[in-house]
Amino acid sequence: MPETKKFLYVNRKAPYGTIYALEALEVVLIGAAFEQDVSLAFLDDGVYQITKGQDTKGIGMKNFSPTYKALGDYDVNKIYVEQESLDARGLTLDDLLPLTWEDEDDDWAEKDSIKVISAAEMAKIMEQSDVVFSF
Amino acid sequence: MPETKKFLYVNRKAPYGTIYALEALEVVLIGAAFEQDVSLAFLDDGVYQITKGQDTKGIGMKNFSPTYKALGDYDVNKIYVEQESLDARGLTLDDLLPLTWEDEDDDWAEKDSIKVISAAEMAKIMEQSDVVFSF
Amino acid sequence: MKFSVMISEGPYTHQASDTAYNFTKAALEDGHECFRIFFYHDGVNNGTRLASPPQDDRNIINRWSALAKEYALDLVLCVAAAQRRGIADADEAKRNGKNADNIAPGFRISGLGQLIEAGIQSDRLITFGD
Amino acid sequence: MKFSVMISEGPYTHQASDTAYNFTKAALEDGHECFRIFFYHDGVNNGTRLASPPQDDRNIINRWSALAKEYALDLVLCVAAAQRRGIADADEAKRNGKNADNIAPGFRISGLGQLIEAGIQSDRLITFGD
Amino acid sequence: MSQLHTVNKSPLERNTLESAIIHAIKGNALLMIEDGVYGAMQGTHKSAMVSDAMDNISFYVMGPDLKARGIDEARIIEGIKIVDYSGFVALVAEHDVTQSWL
Amino acid sequence: MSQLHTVNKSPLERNTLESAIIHAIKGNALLMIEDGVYGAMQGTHKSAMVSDAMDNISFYVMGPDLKARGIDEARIIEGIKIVDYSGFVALVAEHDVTQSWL
Repeated sequence: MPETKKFLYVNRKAPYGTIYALEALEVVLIGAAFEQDVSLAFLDDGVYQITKGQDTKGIGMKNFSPTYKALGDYDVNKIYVEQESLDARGLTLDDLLPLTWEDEDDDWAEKDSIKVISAAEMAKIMEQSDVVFSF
Repeated sequence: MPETKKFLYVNRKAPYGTIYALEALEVVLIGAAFEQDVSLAFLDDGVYQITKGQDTKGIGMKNFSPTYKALGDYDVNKIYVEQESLDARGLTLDDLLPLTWEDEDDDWAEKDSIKVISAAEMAKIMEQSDVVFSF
Repeated sequence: MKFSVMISEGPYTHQASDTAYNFTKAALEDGHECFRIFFYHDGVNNGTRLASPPQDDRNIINRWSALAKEYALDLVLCVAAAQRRGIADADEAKRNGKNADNIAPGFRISGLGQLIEAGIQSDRLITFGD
Repeated sequence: MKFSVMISEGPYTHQASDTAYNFTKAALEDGHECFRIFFYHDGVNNGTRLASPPQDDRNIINRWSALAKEYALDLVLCVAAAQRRGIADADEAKRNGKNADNIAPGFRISGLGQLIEAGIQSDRLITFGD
Repeated sequence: MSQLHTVNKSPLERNTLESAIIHAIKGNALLMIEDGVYGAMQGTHKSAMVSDAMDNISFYVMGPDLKARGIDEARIIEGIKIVDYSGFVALVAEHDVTQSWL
Repeated sequence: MSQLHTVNKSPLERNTLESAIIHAIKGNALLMIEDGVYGAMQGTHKSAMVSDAMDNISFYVMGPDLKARGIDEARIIEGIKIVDYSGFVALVAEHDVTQSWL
């Protein structure tokens, strides 16, 4: 195995209308077992994936949004959400799921996984990645 | 069989990147045998379907643009192209295939099938249709 | 009122088949008639019996087959689209020299004329796609 | 240089599989190595042997099988995506109680870990989709 | 003749909502379904486009799709009516022709 | 690190070209493929967006996709380089990471 790589999962599509969000999440969960340096990016319509209050009973599909809350348990805790994408959609951090993780090195303190960043910062994170998975 | 219906085929997607343009054309050809009142609408990226000079050898796909020229022989001769869609793409009528038909009632005179119309006129044609096929 | 439905995308990847199903079920329950459901483009992939979706998810193909049985629906897969994408019934498989078929119960394969006929015979035609 | 490719769309409907093929062929001809081609989402539909496209069109599935044979390529269909969409090999068919399979020569079905591994082991990973 | 337009994509990603609005005639109806329901939200970069069109077009949005996406009814642009699948069927029946903006 | 962005959709239909441009850093490359090649044309409503970004980004476009769509090289925005599949492979090899804007 080579040294650890920086994996970036880029999520740009809304949930339910297409399956890309769900199947991207399935990759992230499997990928968590491989001990790479994992980050998730939510931008453009991808920010809709992690909004609160999803209830899919009426459309007969499975609500997979609770699974995002389990990401912290898989040591997936670098979740970048783009400010400009939220703004364009009339959303704020309060509209998003409270995604957290427990920091082993800080007496298991619960910390926020989501970092809201600018498009310019997002661009840097993209460029500093070794592998970009696009869905 | 009920009386003749006004069929409108709406083409809004570019060719080759997806198959919708080609498979829409296949419906039009089959539909021509049913003696309905047929019109084709090309708007948004759909105007790219009927541009001149397509040569698909380099991408290994079939060039189906010559088939549009055969539409006149199938009595499909009401082809509406939206001016605003051409303008937004830097295109003019000169960039489009010369689609024609021969008018049986006018000593087989060759006439243009394409009518370039405004978005407002396109809206009226849509509303006056009995059946709209969307691709 | 007599409806027909065209479905242009395959199961699971796009919501089109789900919305078409929920729409058709509601129409039938409200007393409307369904002349035909026509599967075109990737829509033909709704007609495979080889899918095994996760247990906790809906089974889109079985759902169509069951609705077809309950209401005697005419579920038609376009033959040209099905050939491109690898959906075959026993006849098609034989004709094309294939050693297996994969069509699901309640579906049949036929030509594009069936779509045109649906447009002519139905009071309303509605398309669900990408 | 060692490449891997992810293909997210099925054959014919989107150009993704065509572009991926032309890209992969050029890379191999230019002397690069291909670690793996991973088919995800509707991409698994590239792995059916039941397709019969028109004679005057390219055969996307056979083209992949032939390229795999020529260059010993590893063509992997994601098992979860394949189950949803009805692509099965003999083992999968048996396991899921199906009476037929439809996988094409040169393809194999495996887990998502194969994609992650491709990301780790390859110098470059490139995705073709919608 | 009266026409129903359906839009199933987010207006922040694709041009279909805009194109449907441009091609709707006074008195037409427009129903947002699937990812199209994001077009019904207040405060987005596309909300004004919808509000401005309300003089001419009657807007509807699929309730089950809103709920699935966690969009509270309070966030919907005023004047857009929420329907269920049965309401969708009724809209199709009430209008002479339905056009799907794909 | 250097990054290659690929865009495969028409900028008149989707937001991917715009989003890719916004997220490209000075010195990055952007390759238009498939329906993305319409973004390389002069005189469209999106041409200025591309021209304005050329100080920061090196633009490339797939020749075989241009030809397929009947786009003459003379219609391409000045400064965009035309490549074939082998050139595409070279671009991927030359850049540390490739991001597909889907």
